[in-house]
Amino acid sequence: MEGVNTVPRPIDLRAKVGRLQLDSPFMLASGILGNEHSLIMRAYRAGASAVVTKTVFNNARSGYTPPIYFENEYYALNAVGLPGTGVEHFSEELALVKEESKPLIASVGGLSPGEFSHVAQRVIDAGADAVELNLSCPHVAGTGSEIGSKPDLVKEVVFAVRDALPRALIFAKLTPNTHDIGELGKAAVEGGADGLTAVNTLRGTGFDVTLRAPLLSHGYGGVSGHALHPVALYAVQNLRTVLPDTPIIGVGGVYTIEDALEFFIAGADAVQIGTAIRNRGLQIFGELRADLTTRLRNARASDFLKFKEELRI
Amino acid sequence: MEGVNTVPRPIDLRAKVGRLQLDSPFMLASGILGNEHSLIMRAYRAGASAVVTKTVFNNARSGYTPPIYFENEYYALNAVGLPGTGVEHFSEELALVKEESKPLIASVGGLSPGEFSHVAQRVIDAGADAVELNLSCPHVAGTGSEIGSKPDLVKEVVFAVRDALPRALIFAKLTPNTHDIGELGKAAVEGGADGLTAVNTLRGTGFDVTLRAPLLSHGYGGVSGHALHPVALYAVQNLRTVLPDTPIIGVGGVYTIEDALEFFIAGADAVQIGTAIRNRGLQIFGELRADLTTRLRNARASDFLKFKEELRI
Amino acid sequence: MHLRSCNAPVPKEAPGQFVMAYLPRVGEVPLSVYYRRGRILKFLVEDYGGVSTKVVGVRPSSVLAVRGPYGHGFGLESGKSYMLVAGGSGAPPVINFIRTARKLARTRFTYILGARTADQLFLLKEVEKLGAQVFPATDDGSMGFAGNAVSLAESLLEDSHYDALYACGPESMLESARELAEKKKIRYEGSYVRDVRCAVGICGLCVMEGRGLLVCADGPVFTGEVLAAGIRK
Amino acid sequence: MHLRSCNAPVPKEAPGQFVMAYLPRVGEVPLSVYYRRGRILKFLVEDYGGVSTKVVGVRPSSVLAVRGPYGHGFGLESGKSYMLVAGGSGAPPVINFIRTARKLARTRFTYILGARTADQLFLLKEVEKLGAQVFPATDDGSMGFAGNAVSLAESLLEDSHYDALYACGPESMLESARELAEKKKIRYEGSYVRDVRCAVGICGLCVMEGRGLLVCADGPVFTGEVLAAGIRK
Ligand SMILES: Cc1cc2nc3c(=O)[nH]c(=O)nc-3n(C[C@H](O)[C@H](O)[C@H](O)COP(=O)(O)OP(=O)(O)OC[C@H]3O[C@@H](n4cnc5c(N)ncnc54)[C@H](O)[C@@H]3O)c2cc1C
Ligand SMILES: Cc1cc2nc3c(=O)[nH]c(=O)nc-3n(C[C@H](O)[C@H](O)[C@H](O)COP(=O)(O)OP(=O)(O)OC[C@H]3O[C@@H](n4cnc5c(N)ncnc54)[C@H](O)[C@@H]3O)c2cc1C
Ligand SMILES: Cc1cc2nc3c(=O)[nH]c(=O)nc-3n(C[C@H](O)[C@H](O)[C@H](O)COP(=O)(O)O)c2cc1C
Ligand SMILES: Cc1cc2nc3c(=O)[nH]c(=O)nc-3n(C[C@H](O)[C@H](O)[C@H](O)COP(=O)(O)O)c2cc1C
Ligand code: FES
Ligand code: FES
Repeated sequence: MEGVNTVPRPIDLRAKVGRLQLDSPFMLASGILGNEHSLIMRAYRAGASAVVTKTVFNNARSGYTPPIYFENEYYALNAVGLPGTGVEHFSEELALVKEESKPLIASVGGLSPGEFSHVAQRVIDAGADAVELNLSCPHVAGTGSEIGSKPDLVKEVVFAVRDALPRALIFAKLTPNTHDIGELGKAAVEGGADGLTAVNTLRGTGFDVTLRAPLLSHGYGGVSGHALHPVALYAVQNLRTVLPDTPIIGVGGVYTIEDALEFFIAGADAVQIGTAIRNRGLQIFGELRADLTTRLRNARASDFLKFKEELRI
Repeated sequence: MEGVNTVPRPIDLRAKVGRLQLDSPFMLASGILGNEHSLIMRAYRAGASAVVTKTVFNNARSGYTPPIYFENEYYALNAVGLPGTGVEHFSEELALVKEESKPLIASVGGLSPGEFSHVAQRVIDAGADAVELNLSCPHVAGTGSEIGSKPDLVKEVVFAVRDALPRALIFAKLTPNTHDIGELGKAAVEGGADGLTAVNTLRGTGFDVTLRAPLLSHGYGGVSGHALHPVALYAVQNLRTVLPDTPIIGVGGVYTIEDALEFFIAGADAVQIGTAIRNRGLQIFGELRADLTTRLRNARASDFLKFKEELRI
Repeated sequence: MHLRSCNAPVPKEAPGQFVMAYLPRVGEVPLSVYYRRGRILKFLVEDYGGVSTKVVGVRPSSVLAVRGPYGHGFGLESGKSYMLVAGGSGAPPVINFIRTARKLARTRFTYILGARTADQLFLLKEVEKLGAQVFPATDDGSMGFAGNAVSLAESLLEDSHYDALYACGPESMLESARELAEKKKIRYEGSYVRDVRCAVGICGLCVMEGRGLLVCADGPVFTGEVLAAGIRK
Repeated sequence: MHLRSCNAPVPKEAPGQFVMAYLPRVGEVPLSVYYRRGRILKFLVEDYGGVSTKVVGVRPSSVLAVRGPYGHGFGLESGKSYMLVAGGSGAPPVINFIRTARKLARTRFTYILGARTADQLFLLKEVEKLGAQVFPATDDGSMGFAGNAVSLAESLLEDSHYDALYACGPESMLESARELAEKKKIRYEGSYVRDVRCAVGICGLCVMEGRGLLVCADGPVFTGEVLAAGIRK
């Protein structure tokens, strides 16, 4: 009855990425503020349903010196160089994260399968609820996409981590710098991954024409933001086709609820937000939750999981 | 002497891509209006220094039905599907192009090395000054990047064309959908290519959220325009590093003189313009010529070739 | 021949411009805007057997996406008399032209709609209501003038002066309309159809062969001079 | 300590905000704007031995790129009296603050510059000319107050009332300044230094540990309350 006060139907935003239970499909992407416990807690409080930490290695790494970041209206370019204090210290940070109800996912790096599995073990011991293997950073030698662009190495690394942690929740984060991301996804699943994160940044560069100098100290870096969006959507669409039942997290250029819905249409179970944090702040999480609620309400849906299934094409 | 009328120094915009002589470094990219003789002539008259035709196959192809093109402020997505009337008819079109002083480059497609070399022979016979082998279209099965992402196949195709046309000018157009474009470039050069064109579009997709439908009838397509720019720059930078002396044409997201200068800094000898034609029309060629002239004048340079060498880092 | 409407915040078009209408899982077709009011757009769609058939068959509840408007429409000046010739699915832009132009002072319209037979004539009353003089023409003589629309135009031009001849319909009709206008030394504009795919002047597939002109970006409406000059314009 | 200028259309900053200055083939450093007039920006750069050394060494003809301004500057209200404490390379934002704030009515400044020895004191005259009361402090007593800048601030606060204590300098100095302001129950703002790399609040490297605050995006100037509350703010 119009005009009569009606209690709006409760809307359930909960999402599921395999065994990972989320209070909404909006997670914080790796490398974005996830390097210290108080920042991680800030992201949770802003509404992120899960936090993926900065990628951690066994040893401390200093990363690259500035300039490490460039942005224009079309994309961001970064080459931070995976700085960090090493897994020993980082495990203490993880232990300081006091947020019982939301998953903490540690991004794990390594220069070898052994390092990946060792670091993964340490972060799980320190309380991480899952690991995301960074098989996709495009600008650090000997790791990331240098490993992650080869299906056999992907499988080997995932297998090593699975072997060390038979019951842990393992995600493999894939690179778009490949001709066939489906092959990389299949290799990860064969190695024992529970799910996939697609994608990390695309290799890219740029120059300051007046200075006649690269925009990044490293010479090149990774492209994220709007420019990455169509590429990431293709990756998820392709992975969903070749792996109909594998949990998939979409990441790349999510700024608005439409961007996120495109990922759900393509087949993602949840999305991560990175570069948009720069433009819209951490409050983007609250805004996306509100926007998704509105969308569900308008579609007369009460439950994100069902809504998402109906979006799929 | 200030105040006294001085004749501005003549500025020489001529560029060279190996044996290819150009009256400026600004060429028309393949697939952009290059499918018919009167359009090709229109591009020349607008100031393009060379035209690369639409990719031609041996047989007629109908391409995909609309929607084949989508654009937003960050990128364009296309999946035209390489329509064409086949090389027999297209050779007649080439013969109708009356422009003696500017190079006509035929983009050649094929489903096999044999088709590539056959089509290349036909278009050279019909008067093309060079061929550009499309080893990089990301959305047609059995050709383009399906061949072009594998170094051994790249080498085999280029070799077949070189074998059939020992003296022809051969460019190989490469895909950015790879982990190692340097390997692809090296394979093309080993096969006998005179130069490289980098890059074709990146695989990508997108969805209309209201319609719950892909933006392109083919389901996915190629990303061009601004979003491709940093990726194309990386490709040229990387190719220039591994192939210091190979002629390279940069293509991807050139809209302004700055975009072009970035390519020259990265190591390109000339650039092609595609998507920007949609936004700035064919008059972009005249504008870029004027802007480059101004840059040379401001830098007290009289000659593009020297200016470009000094830009390199 | 059906009437379809859809909601879309498409910027206002000039009569003769077109949009691309996308029916998911079916395809996208170029359509002239026949009528617009705010966010409501109406099209007249002829069933050609392909995507158009499906578009014709959409239920009012279906969702279509519309992008555009694209291209250039008919030239419009007040105080002129226009001879307008439409054939088949060429009617929509011409009717839209009359609807816009009739608000201008001292502007006169004669509208000729040609078809094979009387069954295929439509919306004559509606156009009359817009203030145009309306003449049907049928090949079989089942209604109005017996013969093609351009022949009728020619005989009307014998009797009185018109400033311009505008046409939309099959290319053979456009050709004879153009020749007629040239003979009579009056302005000619015609709306042409080609294989429009990108609609934004980038793919080249809608070229007016040999003329260096694009239907989607330079047209679909071309003047006689532009057609004659081609890329030399 | 050198003075550098460069041309750049950087939007106007508030005193305390910073820019990233990029010297090609050397690196990029965060620098507080010390002076601006139109497109001319001036910085005071201390030679720390790394990138800053190279920045200090640039010739006036060198080209630098500047992006920004970033972050949040010092709070500014008219009619207040400010106790400003600078140490080392902390002077630039404080001087820029005085330059802006002196245009406000009934606003008073006391400026304390601390250093190890008299040689390291600079620009005192310039700040005096801006209308501030200037007090140098040296650890070795070679000029002005013998002792650290915050001790001098404390003794000045005994004598007269100030509405706020603003500080920029080494973190140990900031800590004691904050404690002093708390004790005196006056407003505190301090400009903090961390490992600023992206400068836009995305990489997390400039975190104020345990507080969930970013120097580049939430600072570099923080109030006493924000520092105390951290992410609970
Ligand atoms: C600018 C513009 C505006 C248009 N406005 C309208 C409009 O308002 N109403 C309307 O009904 N139609 C309009 N059309 C035509 C319409 O867009 C399609 O061309 C038509 O609907 C055929 O589409 P289809 O997919 O059903 O046919 P198809 O499956 O493409 O073909 C069906 C049959 O028609 C023939 N055919 C199709 N297209 C062409 C062509 N371009 N030239 C020659 N033969 C062709 C085919 O050869 C085939 O025999 C317009 C076209 C253009 C370019
Ligand atoms: C917001 C902001 C504004 C600034 N404004 C100015 C300014 O106006 N003028 C100015 O001279 N400097 C300023 N700085 C400091 C400056 O940017 C650099 O930190 C300093 O120049 C050191 O750079 P470097 O590369 O020479 O030193 P590095 O090579 O990085 O290091 C040299 C030595 O200094 C130490 N060091 C460097 N940075 C830090 C740090 N952040 N914390 C602790 N120790 C460190 C190193 O450990 C090393 O021993 C500012 C910093 C920030 C964050
Ligand atoms: C500054 C920055 C740092 C990043 N660091 C990491 C990292 O440490 N590990 C990782 O797996 N991905 C890292 N990424 C990639 C992001 O997690 C994400 O995959 C990518 O940015 C695409 O998402 P977006 O377009 O939403 O930013 C980083 C991205 C940026 C912009
Ligand atoms: C509509 C369209 C059609 C294209 N067709 C072809 C083609 O037939 N052959 C080819 O090699 N590249 C084709 N391309 C790729 C372009 O030549 C170019 O490599 C790419 O668009 C990147 O350049 P841009 O960013 O300047 O558009 C096409 C691109 C577009 C947008
Ligand atoms: S339809 Fe593509 S250029 Fe006209
Ligand atoms: S420097 Fe990157 S978040 Fe502050």
